[in-house]
Amino acid sequence: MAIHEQLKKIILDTLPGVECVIGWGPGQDALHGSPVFMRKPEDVDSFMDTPLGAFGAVNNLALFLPELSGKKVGVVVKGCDSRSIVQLVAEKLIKREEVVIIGFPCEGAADLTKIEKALPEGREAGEVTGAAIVGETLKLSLGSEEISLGLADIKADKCTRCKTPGAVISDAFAGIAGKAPEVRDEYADLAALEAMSLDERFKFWEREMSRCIRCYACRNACPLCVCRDHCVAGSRSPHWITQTDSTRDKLMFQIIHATHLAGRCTGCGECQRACPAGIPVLLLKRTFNRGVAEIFGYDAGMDTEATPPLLTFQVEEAHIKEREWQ
Amino acid sequence: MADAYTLPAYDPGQRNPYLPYAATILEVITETYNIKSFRIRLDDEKAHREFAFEPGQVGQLSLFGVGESTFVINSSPTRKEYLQFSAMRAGEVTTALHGLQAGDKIGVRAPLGNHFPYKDMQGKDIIFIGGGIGMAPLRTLLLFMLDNRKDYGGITVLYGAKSPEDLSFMYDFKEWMARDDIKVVLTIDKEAPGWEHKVGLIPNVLTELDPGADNAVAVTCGPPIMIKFVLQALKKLGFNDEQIVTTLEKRMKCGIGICGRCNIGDKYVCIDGPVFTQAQLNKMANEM
Amino acid sequence: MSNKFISHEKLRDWLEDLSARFEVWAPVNTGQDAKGVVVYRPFVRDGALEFARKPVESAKHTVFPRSETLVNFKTGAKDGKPALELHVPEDPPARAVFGLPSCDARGFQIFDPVYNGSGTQGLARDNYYLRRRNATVLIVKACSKVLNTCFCNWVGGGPACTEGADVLATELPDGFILAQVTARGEAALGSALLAPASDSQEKQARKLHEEAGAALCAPPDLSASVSALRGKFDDSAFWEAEASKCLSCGACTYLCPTCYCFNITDEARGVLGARIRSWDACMLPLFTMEASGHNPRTGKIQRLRNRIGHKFSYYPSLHNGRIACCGCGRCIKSCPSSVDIRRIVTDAIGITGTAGLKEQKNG
Amino acid sequence: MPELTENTKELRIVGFLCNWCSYGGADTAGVGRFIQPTDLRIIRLPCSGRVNPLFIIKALMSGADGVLVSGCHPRDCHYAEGNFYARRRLEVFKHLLPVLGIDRRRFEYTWVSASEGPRWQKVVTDFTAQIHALGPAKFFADAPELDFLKAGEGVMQP
Repeated sequence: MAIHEQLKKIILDTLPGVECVIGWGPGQDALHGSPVFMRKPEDVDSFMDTPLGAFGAVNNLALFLPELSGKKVGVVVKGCDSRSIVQLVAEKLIKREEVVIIGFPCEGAADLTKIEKALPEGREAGEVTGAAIVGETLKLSLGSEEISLGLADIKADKCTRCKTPGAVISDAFAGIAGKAPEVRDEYADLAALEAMSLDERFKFWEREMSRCIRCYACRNACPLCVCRDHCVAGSRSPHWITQTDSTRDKLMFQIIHATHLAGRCTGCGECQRACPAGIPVLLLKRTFNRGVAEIFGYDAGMDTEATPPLLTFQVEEAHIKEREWQ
Repeated sequence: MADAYTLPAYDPGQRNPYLPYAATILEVITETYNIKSFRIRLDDEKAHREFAFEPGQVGQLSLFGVGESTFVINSSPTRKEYLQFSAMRAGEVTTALHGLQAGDKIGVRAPLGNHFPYKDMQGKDIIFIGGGIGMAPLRTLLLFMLDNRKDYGGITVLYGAKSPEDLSFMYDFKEWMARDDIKVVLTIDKEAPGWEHKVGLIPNVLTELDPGADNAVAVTCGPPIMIKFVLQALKKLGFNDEQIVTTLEKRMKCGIGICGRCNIGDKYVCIDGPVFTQAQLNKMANEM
Repeated sequence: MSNKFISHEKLRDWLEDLSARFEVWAPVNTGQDAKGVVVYRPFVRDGALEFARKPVESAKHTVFPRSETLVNFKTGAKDGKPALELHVPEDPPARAVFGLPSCDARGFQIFDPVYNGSGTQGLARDNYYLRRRNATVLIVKACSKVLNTCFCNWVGGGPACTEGADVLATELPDGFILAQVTARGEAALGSALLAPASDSQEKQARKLHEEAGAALCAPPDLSASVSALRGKFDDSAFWEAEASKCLSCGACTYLCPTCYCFNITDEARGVLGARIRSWDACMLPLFTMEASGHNPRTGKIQRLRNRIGHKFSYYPSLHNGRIACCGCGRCIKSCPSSVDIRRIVTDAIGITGTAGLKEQKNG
Repeated sequence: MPELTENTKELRIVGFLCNWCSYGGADTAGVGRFIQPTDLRIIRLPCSGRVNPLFIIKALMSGADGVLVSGCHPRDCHYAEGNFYARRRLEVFKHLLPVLGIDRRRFEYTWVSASEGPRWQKVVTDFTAQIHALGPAKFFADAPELDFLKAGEGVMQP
């Protein structure tokens, strides 16, 4: 039985005991999936009923768990999504017993930006009228035109460094979890930025942030941004940022976001995916992820019992060497 | 090539609705521990003399550097030496407002919104039911009616608050209680030493008062929970929804029906309100 | 008056020529590669102009800036007494926007009556908007293709619709044919660099318009949206189903050509300060939050209901039935959760099997 | 006083000092009349654990040329463990600056006790020299609407 059929069966079995099961259904076009809240058995029909199937299971559905806390819900997760749940549980932001986690062996998810970039010059993803996955290629129709793209080329970057193709924790699992691959995150994206001079990096952020429309999709798509309606970005006291359209305030918000996620971010990349202006905001979070990994050897979202490193300390820090002034 | 669509013209001579009048605070009255009243006068004498408003209209007070907040003009259009606003300390602007004193500068954008249908009320008995800071909008209408006393029938004022310390406008009430052409009833929620008036929740006192719905209009303003029970009491007393007038509060910014936050369905509290009859509210979307 | 033509080679010369009289804005690729994000930017000669892909944002901010000063103020004291000075910023420069799609231009027509004081019977008009609106020439570029999120024809528009345009530009293989639509458009077309358009160019343009129009699926009848959404107002199950996946961010409103809500906030340093008007979004929780802590739209369900209700029910009920949506599809295209406004409205009206949506769902 | 001459233009350095140790240390240095550069503006906080890393970046983005945080030595925190948390946060936060295009050396944190007047003098002098060597910092553009706020006292400008 195909994975998505197995998942459907598990979802149907789960439904009676939960408020709803959150999964992926059809989005606005052939390339888009969309979160679907399955409450009745007939709702399950649309689960993964999209041309991209599991490859189009892009949204991190752990996002919706904190707002549903107090209710028992099921959620279908990719490996990376399960890390968000682990982190939420570790920080006691959701209760483990309130979530039924349904995993499956993920082979990667699509990156719509990469798909658009792979199309011929001047063409955009919104022109796609049809799609189908055939073996290792994605076949797209743009009106009468047919285009084939290799799946490996349009997978999200995070998939190329994925350590958790199965779920870190799950209550039910469709199929058999693959063995965790031996991958090391080399932070190639950060290295590319760091190949620039300080001045160039400064200009890079000025240019990128100038496109920000201050919609806060980055924040609202982040499963670990749990302040939600009480975000400091909307506060006038403390007055961290103004309401103006300035690069400074826009970047300041990104720094607030990244700083609040330091030692907590699992690198799911939803912030960057959600950004309508295509700003590489994940880079800032990855900066902290790399730093935290270097100093504390910590990777968020791998252990529900772990304490995030910035919520604890050691009297003698093994990897912090302070500057000598004498 | 016909210009079928006419672009709205820009007239630089038209008054800028976002530019506040500069004004000076003449007097600050401490009403309660968290309510103060501010009497202000526009700095431009001509503008002040020509300033016209109707009872129930609101204004945006500006604290430059902090922001604007909406308050009803609670003085009467018939008494023009100053404009009075009362504010309960709650948010950023009201907290800053409470720090001001006589002589300080303030901005005011007014008048905004609709007003009490005082013409339709002529010849009728009027019952005012106010709770806490909710007395402020009633005050303007009451002062107006007292200055046009012959146009109205019997006037009853029922005002209540949690405790004697929470009652505002006591300088007015002293005066009003001395008059024999209006009936004034004060009430507090719980017994307090030295209190010589009613004790009991406003809806209960109202029921006991039984003002008579015949040819009468009830004007009420107060906290939502009070309004809810006052409406029930009025219904039992025979008031229909056209006979009940209230005034709403919403977060407002522009005050001129543009910025989009004070709508209830297709009605904007800043221009279609803040004064509504209960009959009008019944027809509006359930999003108070 | 005959239509004009400007070749691709001379386009930048002409825009530079225009720059002497206008601050010219145009869609620019601001990203790192050929598929970078396209947004509107002030024209610079060596900028990466792009007309092939639709700008991610609408052109709203060219007339209605994301933030602008309403009043500058100076507080403090003078002669031992508190003092206050107020100052209104000067008129902004005239602008010409080149290359915006028709939907973006039509969006301003949704602003117009509101900012012209329709709510106050003209007593309070928004000078800031009106002066910019009157000083801006919109040179619309007819769409040569439609995206799967485009639905301008549902709400009275079309790929080459001239409503809201001062000039209609159509891109031909070798350049743009420019047709004057309004008297205001004339100011943009008075340049010696422009050649008269030939009959065959005119013919080509008309053909492109027809082809793009034909690419859109047949529009459903939305005339029942006002009453349908009013009827659905208290149907919490309906709104919960539509809003569950919403993230409650402001992407839809900020990308929208017709969302016109704003905030007013003060910024001050010492005695100097500015009162700033900035875009605000009804999808954000603080939009309606009152100082008391009461919020009439506490959850994303009420907020989404207001957004849809405003566009397809409240606004048309106040403005002769005109729907406050221009069908640009950006709210759908850029929604991180794929909330589809078309689907919500058709669901509310009870239209099933809408051609466009069905086709797209099946890919 | 290495590299500092009387003619060097003063730069803007913000110091966040804990109330119990470093502020006392700075005071000790002052009472002892130790010569120090004058670029540092001190903001006193109850504890280095109160230092939100955002204070640092807010200062740097708004025109500061350098930021120095100083608290009690580890194990000496008046609140027992505030500086232990601070150490972790500040150490992690350091990583962000170069990614933004801000020189890492514009921010340092250290520990100075109330009795360490000479150490305070050394820290301030070294850090100020370090910032002078880097020169004035670039900072991100503020909103044009707020330009006039920089115009200085008493000038109303559009």
